[in-house]
This record gives sequence, structure tokens and C-alpha cells, in this order.
Amino acid sequence: MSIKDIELNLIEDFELFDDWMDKYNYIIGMGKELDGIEEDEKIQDNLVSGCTSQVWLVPQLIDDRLYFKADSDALIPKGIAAMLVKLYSGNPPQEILDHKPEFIKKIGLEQHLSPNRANGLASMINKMKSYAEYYSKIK
Amino acid sequence: MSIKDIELNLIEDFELFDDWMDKYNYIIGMGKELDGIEEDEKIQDNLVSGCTSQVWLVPQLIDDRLYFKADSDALIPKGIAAMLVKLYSGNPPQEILDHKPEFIKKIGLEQHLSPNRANGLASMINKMKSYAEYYSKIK
Amino acid sequence: MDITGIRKDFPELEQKVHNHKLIYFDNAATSLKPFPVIEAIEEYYSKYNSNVHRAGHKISSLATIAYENARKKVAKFINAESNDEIIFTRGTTESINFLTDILQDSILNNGDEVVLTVMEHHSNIVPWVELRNTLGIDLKIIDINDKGELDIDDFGKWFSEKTKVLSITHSSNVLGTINPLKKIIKEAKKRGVVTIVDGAQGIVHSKVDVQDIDCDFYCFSGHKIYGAMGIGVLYGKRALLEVLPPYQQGGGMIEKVSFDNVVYSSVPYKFEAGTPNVGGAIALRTAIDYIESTGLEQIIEYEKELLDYATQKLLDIEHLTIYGTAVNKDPIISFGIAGIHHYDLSTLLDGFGIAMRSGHHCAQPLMNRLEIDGTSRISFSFYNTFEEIDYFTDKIKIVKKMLI
Amino acid sequence: MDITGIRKDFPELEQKVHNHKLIYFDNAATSLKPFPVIEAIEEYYSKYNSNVHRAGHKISSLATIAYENARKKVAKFINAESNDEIIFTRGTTESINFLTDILQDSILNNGDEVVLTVMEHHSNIVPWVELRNTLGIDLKIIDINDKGELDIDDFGKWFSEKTKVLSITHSSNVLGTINPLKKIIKEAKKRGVVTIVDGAQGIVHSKVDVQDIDCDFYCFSGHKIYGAMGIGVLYGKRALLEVLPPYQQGGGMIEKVSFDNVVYSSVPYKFEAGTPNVGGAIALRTAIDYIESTGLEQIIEYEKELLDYATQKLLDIEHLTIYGTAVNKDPIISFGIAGIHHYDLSTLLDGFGIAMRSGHHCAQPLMNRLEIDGTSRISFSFYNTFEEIDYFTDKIKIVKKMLI
Ligand SMILES: Cc1ncc(COP(=O)(O)O)c(C=O)c1O
Ligand SMILES: Cc1ncc(COP(=O)(O)O)c(C=O)c1O
Repeated sequence: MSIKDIELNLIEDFELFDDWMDKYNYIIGMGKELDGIEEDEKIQDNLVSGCTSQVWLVPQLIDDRLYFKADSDALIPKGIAAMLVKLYSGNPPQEILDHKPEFIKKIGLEQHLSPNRANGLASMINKMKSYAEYYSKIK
Repeated sequence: MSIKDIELNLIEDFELFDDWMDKYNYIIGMGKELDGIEEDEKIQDNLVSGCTSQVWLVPQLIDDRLYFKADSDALIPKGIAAMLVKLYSGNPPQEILDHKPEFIKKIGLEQHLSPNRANGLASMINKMKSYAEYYSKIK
Repeated sequence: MDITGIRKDFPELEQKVHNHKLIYFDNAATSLKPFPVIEAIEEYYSKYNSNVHRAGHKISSLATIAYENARKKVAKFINAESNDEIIFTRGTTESINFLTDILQDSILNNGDEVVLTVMEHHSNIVPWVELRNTLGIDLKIIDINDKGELDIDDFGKWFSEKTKVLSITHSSNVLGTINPLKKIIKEAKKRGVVTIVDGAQGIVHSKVDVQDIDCDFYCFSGHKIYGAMGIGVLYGKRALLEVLPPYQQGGGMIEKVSFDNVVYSSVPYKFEAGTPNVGGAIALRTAIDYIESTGLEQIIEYEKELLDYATQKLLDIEHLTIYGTAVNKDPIISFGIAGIHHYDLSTLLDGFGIAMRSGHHCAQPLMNRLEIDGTSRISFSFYNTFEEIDYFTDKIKIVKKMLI
Repeated sequence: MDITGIRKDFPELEQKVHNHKLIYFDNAATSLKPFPVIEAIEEYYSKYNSNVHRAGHKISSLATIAYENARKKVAKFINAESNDEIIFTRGTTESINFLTDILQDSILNNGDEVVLTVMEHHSNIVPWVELRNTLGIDLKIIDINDKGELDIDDFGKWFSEKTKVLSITHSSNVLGTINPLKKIIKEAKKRGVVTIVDGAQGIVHSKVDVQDIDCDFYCFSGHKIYGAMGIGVLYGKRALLEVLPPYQQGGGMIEKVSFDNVVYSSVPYKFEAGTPNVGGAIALRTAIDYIESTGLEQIIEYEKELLDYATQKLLDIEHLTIYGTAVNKDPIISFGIAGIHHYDLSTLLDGFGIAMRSGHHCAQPLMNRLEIDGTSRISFSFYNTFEEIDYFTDKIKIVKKMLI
């Protein structure tokens, strides 16, 4: 599936829910399912700055595709990170770079996030994109 | 005339006026009539502190009675000083000390004066009273 | 107290948050404002807004009188000996920075010691850390016991011969602990130590009498006691204020200026440079009026009931720990639930209309001391109700299920 | 411009003073506030008043967004390169004290020279005099000509090799003179001098473009441009802000705190310690909205017409001298009448409902330079009218007769 298709799926999933608690439940569920990272990967370099809680992001390039692992000490950010991992992980760096994420707006996440959380989310996306840029260049 | 009587006269004078411009005219008139002091008396020691313009006060004890001269670079404060001179000058220090001025309130001056001016007026009265206290003691 | 009536005075309580009625449990961060305070601001700006002091015209007089009446009101509220002991600042943080600035080179010199406690807010830590770096003072940090109380059995551990200043919070914005100020300050005074109280929380939930406490300085913010933002108070004993240098410099605080020489105004004006926040001062006066007409004693009593009720209900929740169990406590409860991140908790509770706060509460050293990342904190005011607490604990149970 | 309509927006104009309609000619001291500004304050405190930043709950988010939007609005209004270049302070006076504090030991050292002008307000004098006393800098004072303009023919007289900072007012609050900032700052830049502009008056009557002016810092107060008291702005070029140390210390401006070490937040947050004046920032944003919807260009043009009209009418009065006759002038007129004390004049005019100001206007060095005690000053805003000026000059004539 292309990034676009995965994004459409995500948006569709969210359309099933009437209220925000259900949406949060879904995000939390994704957070719980996400594998996370090893303790020794929880280092300063992997930390996404600007989040209200600690969020780590670990990239790996395999066969010209960029994979991400993520973790957080809190479940909601972890769930949000999980959505981003689902969206981007396993794609060619250039495609990650080219994609303009729309689901945040579409699922109404923006209105629900505090400015701090919104910053954190933007930082996660930025960090993923900058990894993508890095790997697209060294390729 | 006793201080009390002079004060009553002052209050009566003011009752003749309907509006404040007339009252100010009266005060200014008193300012213009006041003799003032010599240039060499306009020294720091004679200055009343806390006035928005410069006001000087010069005491003199003659035959156990305290006389005041006053001056100001502005006419309204000079007129106010003139009223105080009229009220207190030429009286025994103890009588000056004992008198509680009421005319300020009665003529409505308080509502018209800015807090700075009101401070200045209070300072003038204080300075006169402190001279009276001084001379009542050394007598 | 007629809570229903009181609640009607606070328009923000009518707000809907995510389709739920707002439950405002973030009072330690800032309080809501009653109508009279909002109206006083509105009236000021509609009717007699003007610059104060030097001007002679009428509305400037009205503004000046109102500003000085606010000073009087504050002086009376904390029982200062004189109105001149009240300096208006922007808030607690500025009041403390004010002090660290003017005390240096006068009271405080290289090698001197300043006593703080481990429960201080950043605003009563960072200015001192900065002063340590620039002036070379030493900081002595007083620890807490398991209940979150200061150890006051042995003041020999607090003060040394080098101690010049004690700066201590009236009560902790995290633990709620009300410190026994009178006792502590008496000991400091015995040793000639200058005493500063951070009253940001204390002023809200206690009857403050600065002469009885006998502190040299007391700082607080208007916005936490139902006043507006951008106004605060620095109370200082006159004898000290007379000899200390000014903080900021500018219009309104001088007698005479030339490029060669400056003669400052008298206390308190020499400490208030520039156009003051007249509207803020008026709002603060009105807030104090509101507190007094509601009854500070009744407020304190009722808030204590809320605290006790909420504490009981929270203790019934499994895996929940309360940080701060002092006997003497402001209506502030910090807690954590094992296995749940405090940010997740408050994010989900926000979804139910509950405004509370999670994190380090500007007290990272205290978090380090407690060996935690942060806490979830609820803090009450007299417009809160037992029903709100019930709603809150019900929702905690739901949220807990979602997160575990 | 629809002045009748505009006047309806300013409720204070409805006030009666000594039974006369208020004529407000004290705009240089502080401006009146339009309804939208008053309503924005009211709305904030009734609906989404909350502490900003760290909290995650909804109303805190609303307050944070509104506060940051105010920052954006200010940035756009003065054409800053980035929102981060806008620091909220209490006002101009604080902004300048802020700078004298953080520039010392970084930009400014013992023996360096700071250039000021003789027309500065005390707020841009006293902090520097204080710095001279504590740090040992030298002050160089630029003089004016008979019109009240700075001599810009020979910048060799302004700057020396020792010059590190120029701090200059955009326009004089006494003379009205608008200084040719671009030209002056270009010369300063050539010599590597850091430039500070006191925009307390300038922001009100000019279109300010900080990138075009190219100053390093620009300071102004909210209360003079139709906003509330207790809020002001310090604009600073990012490159400088990045390297300068913080001013006040406390909550909200740090990343990490322990008693051993402090890590500050990024620009602009590291410069905003403690709870900010959110309501004030929102009022300022609304004031700028109001100015923009009225049209700044039209405002400037109309105020210029008022200035010209009043100048002509005053010049018709015998024995009247106007101080400050620069070609480029803000709508501010200082004057004196031979044989009449300025305090008497304004006291009597107050009796006719006219709010103006007499005295040294916090510019004593300028008074010394002009060899006078003080002036009477009227200053206009776009809600003033030609009829008000007529009324004013009529009353001057009456009052003159009373006093001579
Ligand atoms: C030129 C100038 N600078 C500085 C100030 C000080 O402004 P504020 O009192 O708002 O700090 C003023 C206003 O009084 C002014 O006119
Ligand atoms: C104990 C304590 N001190 C200081 C402060 C700082 O107050 P402000 O942000 O109003 O300056 C606070 C509030 O956050 C506090 O709770």
C-alpha cells in the first residue's frame, strides 16, 4: 500500500467513532500494540524534542527503504507515534519526503491536542522527514 | 479675630461662588495680593516638599506670635498658601497647633485638587504646624 | 457558604469543554475571576483610565486615587504596618527577581549563604542559582520528610554563620504543605537572617499577617487570588526598603534627573519605574473586596473540606499515590497512578471537561527528590464542589481502565 | 475618516469632568481604549482565562493559542522577521531596563560608550546613568538645534571607537520631533554599534518596520497604543537574542532545573519568566486589529492635520511659545505662555474638562537644555477633533486673563 492509501485507511478508521473517547481508545490501542524500542536505544539522540513526554524515534534503512521504531513513556504520544510509524515505515525515503500528511486535520486531532502536544506531533513528523532527507541523500 | 473666625469667613466667602472658576479666581486673587518673599529667602530650607510647583514658607516669631510669609512660582499654590497665611499668621504657636483645619473640606477644595496638589496642601499645613510646634517649645 | 450563588459570580464556570461542563481544578496555576473583578477592569478602562501620579487633570486624579486605594487595600489585607510597604510588581516571579537584584551587593555578598527548601517553585530557585553563578553565594537546601514537611527540629542544620537570607515558600504548589512560617522566621531573625516568603499559594488559602509572621518580604501574584494577570505584590519592611537601592529605573520613580545625577523618589515610588498597571491594581483591590465579602475564614474552612473529601475519595482508588500528606495542607493534591503516565491521565480527563495539570509544576528539584517524572495535580477553590470531586473520581476510574 | 463613528468606540469620551465633556489631550501619557479592546479583556477573563504553556487542558490551550497569536500579530505589525523576536514585557520602561541588564558584561563593558540624545525620556536615561555608576561606561549625549531636531550632519560627533550602543527615542514625547532613524541607525551599523529604539511614542503615530529601520531592538508599551496597562514589547533581532542571557528567572523559561544547573528554554521563552500577562497580550492584539481596521495611514494623516491646525491656532495666542518645531513631528505640542506657570494653566483648563499635562514630562534633562521648568503639553489621537482644539484655544484665552 502507498502512504496515501494507508493514510486514507487511517482516516476511515477514525470516521467510525462518534466521540473523542473512542478515538483516544483507538490511539491508545495503537500505542499498546507498538513494539517499542530497547532500553539502550532510549538515548538523547533518539529523543524527539518538544514533546510534553519523552518520545523516541529510531530509523533504519534496509534495501533502500526507511523503517522506523518508536516509543514513549506515555501511551497517547506512543499511539500517535504508532500512527506515524504505520504511515511511513517501510517506504523509500523520497516518498516519505514527498508526502504531505493530512490525516491529522481530517481526524480532528489538531483541535484536540494542546499546543504543546501539537508541537510534539509536528516534531515527530519533522524528525521522520529529516531522517528521510538524510537517507535520500546518502543513498 | 480667632483662627476659627477667620476660617468661618473664608468658608462664607467661598459660599458666594457657584462655580469653580469663580472659586479659582478668588484663590488666584489672593495669590496675586500676597506679598511674597525676597529672592534670597527662596532657599531649600524654606521650600515645602511634595508640591507640584515650588512653594516657600518663611516663619518669624514676634512677641510670642508666629507670623508667616509665603510664595510660589505658580499662582494657584500661592493663593492657597495665602489662605493659610491669612488663617494662621499672627497667632500664638499653641493656637496654631490646636486648630484643625476644616475649610479645605468645606469649600470643596479637596475634590478639586489632584492628589499631588492635595499632598502639597497637606505639606504646607504640616510645615506650618511643625514651625508652631518648634516655637511653642523653645518659648 | 452559598456555593450555588458564588458559582454564579464566576462566568468561566459556564464554559463547555469538549461538550462537558468545565470542571476547573487548576486553581493553583491561576484562579477564575468573579464578575466584580471583570467589571472593575471594564469600568476602569471605560471611565477613568489614565496615567497616574504627576498629572493634574481630573481623570488622572481618579486613576491615581484608585491606584493608591488598591495599595491601601493590599496593605490592610496582609496587615502591613504602612501602605508604603506595598510595591506593585508583575507577579511573584518578578517580586523574587526584584529581591535577588537589589539584595546583591547590599545584603548579600560573595561567600554568603542563602537557605532555600527542596519544595520551592522554579521562581524561587532559578534567580538564586543565577546569583550563585554571578555573585558566588552558596545555596543551602532544606529537605522534607516522607509527608512532605520540612524538618524544623534542628535549626542548627538550617543556618550557619554565613547565612544571610532565607527564601521560603509559604506553601508548596505541589505537595500543598503549609510551612510553619512563624516558627522558622523566628529562628532566622534570631540569627539576623533576612527572610523572604514566596506567598504565591499561601496568600490564597491562609489569612496572612506579615507583622505576625514577621518576615522581611512577602511576594504574591494577583492572578492566583481572583485578580488579573500582570500584577503582583512585593511587601517589604519599611526599614529595609528605605536603605535598599531601586530595581528598575525610569519615569515615575525619580525626584530629579540630569545626565550626571539622579535623585530617587521616596518609598514605595522609587521601586515602581514606568507606567504602573493601574487596571491590574484596581482588579486586585476588587478581588480582595470579593474575598472579604465572601469571608476568608469560611473560604479556608470550605476548601479544607474539599481537600479532605477529595483525599478520601482518591485514596479509595487502587494503585494511586498521593504526594504530600502534611497535616497542615493547602487544597492541592498531587498524585500518581502506578503504570499510568500523568500526561495520559490529564489528557483523557480533559476530554471529560476536567481542567487539571500534569507535569513537574515548575518544581523539578522536588520531582528529583521524590524520584518521579511528574505528578497529576488538582487544586481547589471555594467555587468547587463535592459533586465535581465525585465526577472527577468517577472519570478517573474510566480513564484508568482505558490506560491499563 | 468617520470621526463621529470612531468617537463612539471610545467610552471614556462620554465622561463628564467638572460638568464639562472630557476633552482628552493627554494621549502621549496614555491612550483611551476602544470597546473592542475592553471587550476582548472581558471575554478573556469570562471565558478562557487560564495559565498558558505547559498545561494540557482545553482552556489552557485556548489561552496559549491566543497569547501566541498576540505575539504573531505584534510581529506582523512591526514587520519582525519572526514571531520569536517578540518578547512581552510590562512596558517600555521594563524593556529598556531589560536591555541595560542583559547587555552588560556581554555587549557592554567598563570604558565603553553609550550614545543617547538630550531629548530622551527618563526611562531611556536613568537605566543608563545607573549602568554608568555600576559598570563604568561613558554616556555621550547628542544635542538638538533650535527646532528640536538632532544634528545628523556629522556622525563623527556621535560615535567614537569606544561606542558600543546607541539608545534613541523614535520620537520625543515633549517636542514631538520624529528622528530620522534609518539614517542614524545606518551610521551606527557601519560602526558596529548595537542600536536600541525607544518606540513608546513612535509606535503610535508611525508605520514601524523594524527590518527597514534595521534597529537591533525596538521597545514600546501597550497602553499608549489603545491596549491595556501592564503589557509591552521588546523586539530584538534573533541573532542577538540567541546569544544574550535571560533577564528575569523563574517558571516558564527553563527546560531543566536542578540546584546545580539550569538549562534555559529557547527564544523568546527564555526571556519570559513567570506567568505572563495573557489578558494584556490579547488586549494589545485587539488594539492592533482596531488600528488596522481604522487604517494606520489615515490615522497618521488625520493626526497630522490636527497637529497643524492646533499649531496655527496656538501661534495666534500672544506670548505663547511652542517648544519643538521640527518639520517631522508627532501630534504632540509643548508650549509655555510668558508670565504664566504651566501648572496654573493646566489646573484651570482641567476645570473646563480639558485633560492635558504640565511639567517636565519625565524629560528633565531636556527641560534643562531648554532652560525651562516645564511645559504645558497637548497630544492628539485620531478620536480628537478640530472642534475640541477650538474649544481648547478659546479656554486658554479665558484662563490667560485670569492668570495675568
Ligand atoms: C518616549 C517615551 N519613552 C518611554 C516612556 C515610558 O513608557 P512606560 O511608562 O509605558 O514604560 C514614555 C511614556 O511615558 C515615553 O513617552
Ligand atoms: C509557590 C509558587 N511560587 C511562585 C509562583 C510563580 O508565580 P507567577 O507565575 O505568578 O510569577 C507560583 C505559581 O506558579 C507558585 O505556585
